Amino acid sequence: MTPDLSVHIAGLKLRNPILLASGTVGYGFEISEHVDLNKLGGVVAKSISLKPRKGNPPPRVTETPSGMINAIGLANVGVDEFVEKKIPFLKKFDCALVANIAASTIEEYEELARTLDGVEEIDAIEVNVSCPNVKDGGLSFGNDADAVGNVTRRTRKATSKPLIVKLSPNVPNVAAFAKRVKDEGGDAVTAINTLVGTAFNIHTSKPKIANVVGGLSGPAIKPVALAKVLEISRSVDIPIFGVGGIMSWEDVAEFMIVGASAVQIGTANFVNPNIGETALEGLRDYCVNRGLERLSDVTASYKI
Amino acid sequence: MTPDLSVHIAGLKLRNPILLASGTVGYGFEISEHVDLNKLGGVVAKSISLKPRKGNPPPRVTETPSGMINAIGLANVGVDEFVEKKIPFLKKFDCALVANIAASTIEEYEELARTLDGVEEIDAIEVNVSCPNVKDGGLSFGNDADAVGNVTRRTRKATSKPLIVKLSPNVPNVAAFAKRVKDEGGDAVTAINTLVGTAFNIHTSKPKIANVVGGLSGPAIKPVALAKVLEISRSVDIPIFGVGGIMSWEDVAEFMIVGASAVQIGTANFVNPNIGETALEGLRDYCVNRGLERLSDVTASYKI
Amino acid sequence: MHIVNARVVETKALSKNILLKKFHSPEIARNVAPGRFVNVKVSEFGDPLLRRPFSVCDADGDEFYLMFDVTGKGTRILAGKQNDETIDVLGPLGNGFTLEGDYETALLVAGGLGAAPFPLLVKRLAGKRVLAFLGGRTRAAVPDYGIPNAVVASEDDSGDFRGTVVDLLRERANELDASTTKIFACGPNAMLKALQTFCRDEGFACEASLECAMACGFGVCQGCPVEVKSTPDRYALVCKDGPAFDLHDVTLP
Amino acid sequence: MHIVNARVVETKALSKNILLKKFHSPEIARNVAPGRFVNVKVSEFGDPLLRRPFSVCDADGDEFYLMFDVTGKGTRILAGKQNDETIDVLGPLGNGFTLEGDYETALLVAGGLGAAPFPLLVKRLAGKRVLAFLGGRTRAAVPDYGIPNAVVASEDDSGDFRGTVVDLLRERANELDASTTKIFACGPNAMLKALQTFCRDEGFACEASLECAMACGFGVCQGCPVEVKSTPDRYALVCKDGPAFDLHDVTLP
Ligand SMILES: Cc1cc2nc3c(=O)[nH]c(=O)nc-3n(C[C@H](O)[C@H](O)[C@H](O)COP(=O)(O)OP(=O)(O)OC[C@H]3O[C@@H](n4cnc5c(N)ncnc54)[C@H](O)[C@@H]3O)c2cc1C
Ligand SMILES: Cc1cc2nc3c(=O)[nH]c(=O)nc-3n(C[C@H](O)[C@H](O)[C@H](O)COP(=O)(O)OP(=O)(O)OC[C@H]3O[C@@H](n4cnc5c(N)ncnc54)[C@H](O)[C@@H]3O)c2cc1C
Ligand SMILES: Cc1cc2nc3c(=O)[nH]c(=O)nc-3n(C[C@H](O)[C@H](O)[C@H](O)COP(=O)(O)O)c2cc1C
Ligand SMILES: Cc1cc2nc3c(=O)[nH]c(=O)nc-3n(C[C@H](O)[C@H](O)[C@H](O)COP(=O)(O)O)c2cc1C
Ligand code: FES
Ligand code: FES
Repeated sequence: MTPDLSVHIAGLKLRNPILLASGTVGYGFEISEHVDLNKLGGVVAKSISLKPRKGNPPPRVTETPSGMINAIGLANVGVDEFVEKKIPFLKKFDCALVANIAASTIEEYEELARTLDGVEEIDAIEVNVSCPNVKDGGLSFGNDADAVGNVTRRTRKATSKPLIVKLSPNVPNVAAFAKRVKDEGGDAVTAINTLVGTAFNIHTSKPKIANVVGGLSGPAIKPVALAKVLEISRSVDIPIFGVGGIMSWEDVAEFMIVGASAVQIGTANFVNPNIGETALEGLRDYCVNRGLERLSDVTASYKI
Repeated sequence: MTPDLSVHIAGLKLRNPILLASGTVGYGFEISEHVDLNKLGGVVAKSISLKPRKGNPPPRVTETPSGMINAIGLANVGVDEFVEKKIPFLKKFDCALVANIAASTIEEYEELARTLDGVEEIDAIEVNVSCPNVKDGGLSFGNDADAVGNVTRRTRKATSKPLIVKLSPNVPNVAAFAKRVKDEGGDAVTAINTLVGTAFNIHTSKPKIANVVGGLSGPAIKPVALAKVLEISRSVDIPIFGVGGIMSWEDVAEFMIVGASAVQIGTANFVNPNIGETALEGLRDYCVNRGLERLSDVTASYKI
Repeated sequence: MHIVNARVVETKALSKNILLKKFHSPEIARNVAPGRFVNVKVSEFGDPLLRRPFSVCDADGDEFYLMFDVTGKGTRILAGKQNDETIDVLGPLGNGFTLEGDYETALLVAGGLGAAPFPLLVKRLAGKRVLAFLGGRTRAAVPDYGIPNAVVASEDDSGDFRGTVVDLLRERANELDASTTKIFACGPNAMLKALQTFCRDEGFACEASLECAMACGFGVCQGCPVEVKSTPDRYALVCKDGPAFDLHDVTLP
Repeated sequence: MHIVNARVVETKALSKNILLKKFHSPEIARNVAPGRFVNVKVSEFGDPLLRRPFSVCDADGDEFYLMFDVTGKGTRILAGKQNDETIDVLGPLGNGFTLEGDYETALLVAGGLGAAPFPLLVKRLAGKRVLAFLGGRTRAAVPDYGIPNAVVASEDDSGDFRGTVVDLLRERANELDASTTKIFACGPNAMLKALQTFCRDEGFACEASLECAMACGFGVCQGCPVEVKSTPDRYALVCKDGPAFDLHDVTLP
């Protein structure tokens, strides 16, 4: 018997729990050469702002032990070009299309949500309150529970699409943030965005990232991401997209065990552009070996 | 010309900026087989509590990508045995001896500081407000700026020895904590303790650490530690012991560049028990190659 | 205790997944005792980070042997080390088996790779009568290198006995004299637990080498506790106080 | 663009620290063009994590070559790959040099390992007159594999000229006709900046292959921006829009 890999999360029915994370697959074009998006649960597009953003100057990325730091600075084409030029390509694929929005004021978040609410091809909206690389917003929102509550309430009113809030890990009490999201009508949370990190060149004494600090991602942060997902799962009744350092199907299973209903793969796409697809095979075998009819039964199956 | 590696920090004059971090070299005995403690700046002893603590049940450690999680649970011999049995061995070495104290109430911290204040061989006291593995204290203190302020004030009154407060990285605003330490009379801060993390066995669905969550250390966390040290260095005028993922002399230099006056080496001792000593050679060459007479000039030499 | 660059001298496949590797290092080979172990730095990079502990399987002049099966990233890297490559080894570590004592028969009991420390033990037990009962899934998973006349218990029909090694022990218990026999054991905790019950019921002395997750391997991290009945208020450390313990004294997790 | 397991066929040391490695992969060898690159997965573990970008140096039937110097952990691992081992390679990537055009002379200018993409370029420039000026610290640091009659500028006396490669260019400028010459360049940014000034002053057309930190190498991470004068409101991506760019159009960091 082939196990059922499908999952329900935030009102979405996904073919399987694997999505590709925002900012790591652009608008789907280049990655679709390597991975059959029709086989995946979904794609989260790069964060979109109201106006196009040029992003930070180079260098924007640097490698660290089992991780990388990025400070792209939310370079993106802006919501208009996104809707006009990027959606038409993405809509060809039969997987969930999640738009991700970023802004520096609550009004902008609201306007973005309202604009995208009218775009049929978009299946859900993920609100990025937690990007550490934008000086005029992002992080300050993400680390303030009231601000996250407000953003959730206002975007909730602006769209009837499933609403997902992507949380910052740089706080000691992520569950309190998830609680606010739930209370304000959010349908799910994504945990986690990147950790604040930096690296310096010891010969020049200069930062390896022009923005000085950036976001740490990759397998290095997996233990932190798992702890945050577990913390939310144990105390708040809200579906979770688990993200952070997933490199293999085993990592997907680990995130589901600690409470994720679905997962997002980020940095791994750079290393193994077809990871989203190849991980599915492992998950199928995993179900068979554990005698599971439905992969979704793994969610929050932790034995503590 | 041989460069001067000595540093002044928190009223201590150290032969060089390399200390071994609390909890990673026990009470100095076993590690002294591998590294000549007389060559180092200092040793920070395992966290000591008023009463002996048995610590957490096994498993207590697990490996993660470029890191490890531990939940030792502050297993220690208690302050009395520490003073009677451990100090006599440690005092033989001609390097700074830093005692590290942990407790679950402010009164206990105070009593520990007072007791150790009377022990001549101890050169400084490091207050661990940030161990994530003790349920009845530790973390709650470490993530609450008022509590950290109170602990600093009260221990400050209890000892005239140099007072160092070891900060939790699991907060979005570590500089605010460093500021409180300074305002309450602390002589230096140590940044960082471990990040909260977890790992699960996907076949048994059980945590790989009996305590469920533990502290993530090792090279994986270096970018986070560097960012925290830099954050403190840029906004608070207090000396910093930099810790987190140091594996080589290059890492020592990187921590100094972002603002550390001295560093502590933790997890690396498990992998290269003589790292503390071998790193010194690299630092000496580094000074020569950069034309530096004093290694201490590297501290906060970042060019941003 | 030394940190050495041990040179790979030879690699032999004992079965599909089990390797025996010979290393040159006088410091380790000459100082080791049965049941002691080494901690091997498998990678020069951050991942995998920690050293990997292995019992010293055998020693001969300036050379020592490790026997291991390839189960994860560390053992995969170790398996790939070619002759003349060197590898950073810390050891010998821990307290091995206590060979002294007035027992007449040494009964070696292992599950799977638990047999790894036995070849050296057999050599050093000269003068005693040595019996060995080894257990595993199937005969090929039970290395009997260096262990003469081993009786193999397996879950299938490939062994000399079908069942666990402790089942085998129970079956042969009447042939053994508990008062003059000492059991030396090594294997998974499940096996050791069954063995503990057996030894208690039948009155056998038993020393067992324990395995558990370790970070340092030499007593500084406190990562390897084991509950010991004789010191209930503190844990013993597997790496420093063991890995060999009186099986009657430990509470296995 | 393909993800292939390329098999190592041969390794040659061009100098103490510079290696030329030949790989078997029809997908890459047959689809590559001068200036395009591959992104190599050097490790199966988390550290080092990212792929390493290398220009395809040469191609021949089903085989392609990489030329690199051992500077860090990735190149160290790559250097250690033995014949018949395979390695995961993504490519060919990016936009290479534009060979078409009515220039008569192709002038190749490189600093150090910047010469890596030139052997294939030389082959594909058949019909043009090809000159090559290569610069480096010392002659041994300047690989001239596959580049006939290269003139070498070095900081010491080992080369044909003492000074930088752009100094050399300036000295020979009067022998060159800017209106019929196209410069193809590759090297460190400092060299490219000097070259930019030279080309602007002397009116040379120039296409340069840029290097910068990359995470993905195929356009999804936005990690490799370069300021381009013709599109001031957005950065170009070195990996996707380049690595070859009109040198007059880019603002080097
Ligand atoms: C004292 C001692 C002696 C040992 N002697 C032998 C021996 O002679 N032959 C042999 O094949 N194995 C032996 N083991 C087990 C051996 O250490 C593990 O098989 C090995 O660490 C697996 O590493 P890996 O990277 O291949 O596996 P991974 O699963 O990738 O390892 C991940 C982490 O888990 C730890 N780990 C994994 N399995 C075990 C285990 N069974 N016990 C303890 N830690 C583990 C690793 O050390 C590492 O930190 C011994 C263990 C101990 C503690
Ligand atoms: C398009 C392109 C083509 C290249 N072609 C060649 C070539 O043909 N031959 C050659 O020797 N080198 C080439 N390089 C540089 C080569 O990528 C680096 O030398 C290599 O990545 C160093 O890796 P490492 O692990 O040995 O060094 P480390 O210093 O350990 O690398 C650490 C990180 O920095 C990055 N990095 C280090 N040096 C460079 C660099 N010079 N440029 C970009 N990123 C760097 C690495 O990719 C890695 O992410 C090219 C770079 C690019 C972008
Ligand atoms: C290069 C890069 C760019 C990113 N851009 C975004 C972004 O635009 N919006 C967002 O919400 N997250 C962004 N992220 C965060 C990822 O979506 C993900 O949350 C994080 O990288 C952790 O997952 P990983 O370890 O699998 O990469 C970015 C991450 C990387 C590495
Ligand atoms: C096994 C282990 C035990 C530790 N115990 C303590 C402790 O008792 N008190 C303390 O303040 N920090 C303790 N730490 C934290 C370290 O001192 C250090 O802050 C942390 O590990 C980060 O540094 P590293 O990455 O170099 O290990 C411990 C760390 C480890 C790995
Ligand atoms: S493994 Fe570190 S104390 Fe035993
Ligand atoms: S390296 Fe990722 S877009 Fe260029």
